[in-house]
Amino acid sequence: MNKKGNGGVSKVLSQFAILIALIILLIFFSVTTDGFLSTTNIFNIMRQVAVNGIAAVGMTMVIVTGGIDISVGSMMGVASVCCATLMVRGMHPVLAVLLVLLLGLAIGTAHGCFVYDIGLPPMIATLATMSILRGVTYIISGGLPVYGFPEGFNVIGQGYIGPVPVPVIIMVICFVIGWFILERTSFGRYVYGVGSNREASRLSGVNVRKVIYGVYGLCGMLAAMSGVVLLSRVNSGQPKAGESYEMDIITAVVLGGVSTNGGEGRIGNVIIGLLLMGVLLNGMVMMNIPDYYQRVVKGFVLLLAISYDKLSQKRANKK
Amino acid sequence: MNKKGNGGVSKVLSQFAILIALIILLIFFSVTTDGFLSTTNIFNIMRQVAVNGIAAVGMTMVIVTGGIDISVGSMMGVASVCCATLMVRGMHPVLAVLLVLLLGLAIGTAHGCFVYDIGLPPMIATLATMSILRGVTYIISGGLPVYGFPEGFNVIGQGYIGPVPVPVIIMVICFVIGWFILERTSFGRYVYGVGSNREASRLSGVNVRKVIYGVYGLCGMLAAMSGVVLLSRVNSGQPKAGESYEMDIITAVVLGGVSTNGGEGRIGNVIIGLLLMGVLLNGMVMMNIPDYYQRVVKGFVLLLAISYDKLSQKRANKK
Amino acid sequence: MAEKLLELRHISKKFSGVTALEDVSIDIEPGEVLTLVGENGAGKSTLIKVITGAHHPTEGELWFEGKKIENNSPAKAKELGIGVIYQELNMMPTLTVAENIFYGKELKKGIMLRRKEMLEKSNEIIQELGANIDASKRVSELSIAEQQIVEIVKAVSEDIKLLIMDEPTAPLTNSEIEKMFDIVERLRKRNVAILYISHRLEEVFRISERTVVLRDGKHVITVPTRDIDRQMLIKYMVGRELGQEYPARTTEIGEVILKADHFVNEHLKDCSLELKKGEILGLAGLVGAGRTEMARAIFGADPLKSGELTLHGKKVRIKSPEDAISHGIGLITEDRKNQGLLLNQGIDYNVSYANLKSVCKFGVINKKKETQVTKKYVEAMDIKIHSMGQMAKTLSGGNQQKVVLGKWLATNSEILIFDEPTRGIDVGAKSEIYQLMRRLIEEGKSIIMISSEMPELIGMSDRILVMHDGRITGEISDSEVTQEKILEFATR
Amino acid sequence: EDASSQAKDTPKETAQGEPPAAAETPADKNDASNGEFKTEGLKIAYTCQDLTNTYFVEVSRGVQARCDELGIDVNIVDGKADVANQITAFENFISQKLDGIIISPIDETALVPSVKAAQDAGIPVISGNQLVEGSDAFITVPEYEYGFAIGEEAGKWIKEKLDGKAKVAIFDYPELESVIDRGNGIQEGILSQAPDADIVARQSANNAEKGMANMENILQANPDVEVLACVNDAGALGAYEAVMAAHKDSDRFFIGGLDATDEALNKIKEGGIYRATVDIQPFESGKLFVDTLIKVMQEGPIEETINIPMKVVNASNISDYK
Ligand SMILES: Nc1ncnc2c1ncn2[C@@H]1O[C@H](COP(=O)(O)OP(=O)(O)OP(=O)(O)O)[C@@H](O)[C@H]1O
Ligand SMILES: Nc1ncnc2c1ncn2[C@@H]1O[C@H](COP(=O)(O)OP(=O)(O)OP(=O)(O)O)[C@@H](O)[C@H]1O
Ligand SMILES: [Mg+2]
Ligand SMILES: [Mg+2]
Repeated sequence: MNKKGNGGVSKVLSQFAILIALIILLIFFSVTTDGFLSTTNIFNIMRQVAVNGIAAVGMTMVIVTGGIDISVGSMMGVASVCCATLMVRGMHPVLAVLLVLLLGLAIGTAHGCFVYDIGLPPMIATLATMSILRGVTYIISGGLPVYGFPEGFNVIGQGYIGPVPVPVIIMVICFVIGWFILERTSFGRYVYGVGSNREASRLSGVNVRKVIYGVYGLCGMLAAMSGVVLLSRVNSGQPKAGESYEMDIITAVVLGGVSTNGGEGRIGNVIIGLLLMGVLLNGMVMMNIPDYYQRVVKGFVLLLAISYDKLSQKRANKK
Repeated sequence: MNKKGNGGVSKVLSQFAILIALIILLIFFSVTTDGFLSTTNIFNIMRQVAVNGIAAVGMTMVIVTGGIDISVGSMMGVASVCCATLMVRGMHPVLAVLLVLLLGLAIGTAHGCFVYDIGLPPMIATLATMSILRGVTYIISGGLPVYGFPEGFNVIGQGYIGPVPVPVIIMVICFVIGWFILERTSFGRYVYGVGSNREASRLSGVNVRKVIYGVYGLCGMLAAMSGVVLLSRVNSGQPKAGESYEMDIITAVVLGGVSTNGGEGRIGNVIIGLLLMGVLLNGMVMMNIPDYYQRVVKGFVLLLAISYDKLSQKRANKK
Repeated sequence: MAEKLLELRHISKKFSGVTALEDVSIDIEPGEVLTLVGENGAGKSTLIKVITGAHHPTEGELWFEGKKIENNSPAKAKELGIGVIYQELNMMPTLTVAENIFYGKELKKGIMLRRKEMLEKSNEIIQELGANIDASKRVSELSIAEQQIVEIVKAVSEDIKLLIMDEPTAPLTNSEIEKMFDIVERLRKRNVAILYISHRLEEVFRISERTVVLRDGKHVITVPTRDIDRQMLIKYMVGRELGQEYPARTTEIGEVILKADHFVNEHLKDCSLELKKGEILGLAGLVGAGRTEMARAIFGADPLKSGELTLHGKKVRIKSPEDAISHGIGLITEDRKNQGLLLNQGIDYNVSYANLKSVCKFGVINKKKETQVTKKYVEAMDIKIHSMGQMAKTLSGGNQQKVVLGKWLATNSEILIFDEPTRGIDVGAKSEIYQLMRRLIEEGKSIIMISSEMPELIGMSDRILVMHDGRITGEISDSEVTQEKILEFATR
Repeated sequence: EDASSQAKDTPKETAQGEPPAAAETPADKNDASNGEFKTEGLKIAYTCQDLTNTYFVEVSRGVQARCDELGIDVNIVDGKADVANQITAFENFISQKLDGIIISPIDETALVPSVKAAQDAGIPVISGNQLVEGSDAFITVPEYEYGFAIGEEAGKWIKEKLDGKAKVAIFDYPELESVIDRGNGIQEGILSQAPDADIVARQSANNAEKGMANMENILQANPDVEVLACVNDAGALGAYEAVMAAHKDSDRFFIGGLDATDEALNKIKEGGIYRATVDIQPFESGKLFVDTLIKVMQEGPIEETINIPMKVVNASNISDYK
């Protein structure tokens, strides 16, 4: 509803605003904080961003169809604890990871069913599974961390290829695949189309069910993947893993210019949104800003970044 | 977009489904659990529901305009700690409460400004203030609970009038006022109109800004009110007060049939949504279901209740 | 007789109790143009949607090229070679024109989209059809008329055997309509059958071989078009004879009550106009001439860069629709779905919406009064509804338009601006609206009427201003007006 | 006095691997209950702070285990770190007419009226971990001392291995009131042994992910940090992974946590940079809670604070743990 027509000019500006915010932050922290602008710290930030980044790819697709998936945080938890438990019980890591990805796909597909076939509001459907999945995570783990994994599993979260951390590579691969799907395949086209006008898509002969199942399935699978990376990163299956991560992920996606109304947004910009959040947190910890103030600063930066974006769009539209 | 056509028949059914779910739960718990269906326990449930209920009135209005307010939980926290601090510093409770309500109104109005004048997506704007307000709450309180209030302040949260707990009375009054505003005043009509079609409302001479400012302002004020009730109930200003309550509140509102697309939903049904959640939690604790399982059950009941609702609507439409 | 391309056998369709179609049987031959006419709510669009699989019939069968269609769906119909332009625009607003045109039938290499090729091809087709739209633009940036053209392009770019067009000309002006008829002619030569729906009866006589009339969901008659005339057709449609189409004026025109001087904004380049009391002032022009913009500027819906408005000899500043309404100005917008109606609210909510103050006391609504007011206008305009609380979106297009009119009549505005008031409305309703406009004039109100239908503009207006490219290029008085003259100014 | 000193001894001795001691106190109670007090069929409840916290998971298990032994029906309710939940729980307990309540309060003052209401309804209430004024008994880990213990351990390390000088990071968790003292204890503990230590970062972390991300960032700002003390093992373990991944582990590095979770004990056993934690025997504490409640039911309120003993676990005594 009420989509405002934004022309080409403002679209360019829109990417620009968040980028400018990012650059300002980068400059600010490099001036105020020693060691901020080192290669290791840059990779550091990217590594910290990777877990959310992987899930953000799936979330972007879901939001482009006009939906939302609140359950990704719980999905990460379930994936983390399941994968940990399977490995501790002696399953080969590769097999365990594959199984967990399948689990994510299955749960995501179930979301697709709720949203498309039953017609539930995505927010509420995934809120329900959020609660269920977190409960299941606690039940499986008994509320205690699961640990003791085979040698080498920690490569996924902690390893390096050359100077580049493995999670960063995984994230980049996910983004490239996500970009390819959204921009270069007909499935991606339908993702935008369904988000833009679902009824028109149906009437154009597009199998809307397949699109909805697809995006939620992918989102579930990517969230599971990001749970696995998280698991390997902390090397212990935490029942709390991923709790409330969904908010950060959604924030990054929306900061990246993806409209929650659906049909709009480019996945490339989501990376900028992610980095903005990552840089902010990293910089504030490096500056040793107390946690309480970090929250305040985070909120204001978020507000400023999107306000600037919107205001510059308005100005562009007036021209 | 893509609003599915629901005729008058299905609307009646829709209220019905949640009501049936509530009745089933009531019967189930009264059979399985001793003391569940006692007057004290019924008031017990209502009292437990009251805090969320008060905020739900404001949330309903916001959602009817097609918006959302994620910050209510933090608003409750800030109101709670501010009111506590003011009283501890010697301010008269009545004055402190009034000041805090004004604060809620002011912050809510700021949300209106973000959403209407700057044009931010409501979810993101209120997410930002959520973070800011929580940070401020911690800063004010130093992370410590604030306590030691004048005699009598605890009446708001703990008192009774006859057999009825005061918070229940406050909630009922809020609902009656909310109902009156939405159903009987021109402002309420505009709330529905703006949620239905913002542009058409503007072109019909509706001052859309006033409506948006109004609903967010009211929502902020009611959240502050519910923070005060929580404070008095707990008798100590908790910096964590209200954390993640927004999800329960939104769930109750949506369970009550209010569409997140805006323009639809009746406030009367929100009470049923609230009671459903309240009864479920109370019953499960009384049945001694472990917390981990409670999450799972809660998710499933939520899923079943709205699915049944949607499926029966579909059936009705097919006729 | 040639083999039938499509046959509908005993189709019925019910919506939660409401019967939209009852036992309708029609057929189409290859290369034939069949028109479908009927009043608003007769079931035309529903019939179309049954054919394309968007709705499933409650009863009945569809046969295509001698085979029964099983499990019909939009995708299936497309496969069979049925192209369709729905009454309501079905565009993906956030996608580009090219993306829309190839939506659901993308050109691919492996799994990769051939994006350049699709863009080039789109531009080619658009140019071939004589339109001037950049295929890389987002659809949300196009005007409604341009979007409609894209719809047509989208439909004909496919390899189709049957093209269904549900009121394709409603948002178009004459020149585009001509272009569209060229397209129809070309398709017919390729032996494509066309099922055509329109409320503009002259079009029916112009292009069709046979005509089907529906009334209240029932099939009335199928006749060769040359065997009937306009009067007969109307009689079949509405079940009675209509009187004088454009009622004559009975009152005098008074002095100037509204004066807009030198309006300038994004789309308007120095426009001035005067409206006299008791007058119907027509605004003519081609698509994009700026008529809607002028109306919106007067109404305060869009900001002005400069310009002055005088009401009753007094300068006023109107900054918002709210101001305009309080000064007694009303605007019936051209886009009823997006700008006029609260689709998921009841009839009563819609009718009282712009004028709640009159049924309120201290901001509290007097429900009884509201119901009375609504009833008054529902009856006055003969809006077909089941109940006051029925949601506006379940009404047929024509009845929706009447609800919007009702809303503005309820405001009792002195000056009413009608932007395409008869778009998508059947002949019966049209004549009712004309009578209504006359009645308003007789009550001393003044009207600015924007229309792309020349005959009605000429028939109703006392004076016509012609716009082109954001300027007023000419004024024609009632006595000397002709279509040619308007067109001359409109292209100047 | 007796009860408290007994309670003090019990877990400690178990920690040192002498099983009989663990059974000592309960055995006393059992005798009593066999004589005149029947525990079977009793209905009690335990409401803890947060069941997503390993410590309370263990305490709850201890409570559950002891109740199972004694045939008591126990309702364990998660406070989810929000005191309103505990107040709600009390309302429900009272309408259920339970026989006794154990509470590990999220906030002391907030629960005073609830405890009073329960007592007015004839239900005894005892406090674990933090005291609610007016409870019938109080069993606690003194938070400040708890933090001080690991701080002191870290300080000793600095004094002995790092010549009294080091850059130090502290992870606290000021979001939870009770843990604020613990964080302060850590800091004072370090400074008490190593007054020249330079505390370069104090950040909030109570879980592995947060601990890891924080440590990564701190190592960027201060690559020469060598000591970390954290309010719990979960956060410290996350930091451990970060340090290992950054290859900063050395003979000089010290990480210390609190709670003695299995995972932490394993790390200490491995002999790496995870050097110490402090054991407060959550599982045994849970049992102690139940036993104390039963004692209160029989004999009335216990005035004296019962301290849960704590013991620093490091390389020197890790072999005592299985
Ligand atoms: N989804 C729906 N639910 C309920 N009733 C419907 C629905 N769609 C159409 N109708 C009803 O079916 C009848 C036929 O509507 P339809 O849109 O086919 O009319 P039409 O002939 O196309 O009219 P118009 O000329 O105004 O476009 C109307 O009474 C309408 O109210
Ligand atoms: N949504 C839109 N976005 C951008 N430009 C638009 C939009 N709608 C219209 N325009 C442009 O505004 C100008 C004036 O359009 P306007 O709608 O006022 O013309 P009109 O004479 O009323 O024509 P119509 O017959 O389409 O109503 C045109 O150049 C048109 O292309
Ligand atoms: Mg139609
Ligand atoms: Mg126009």
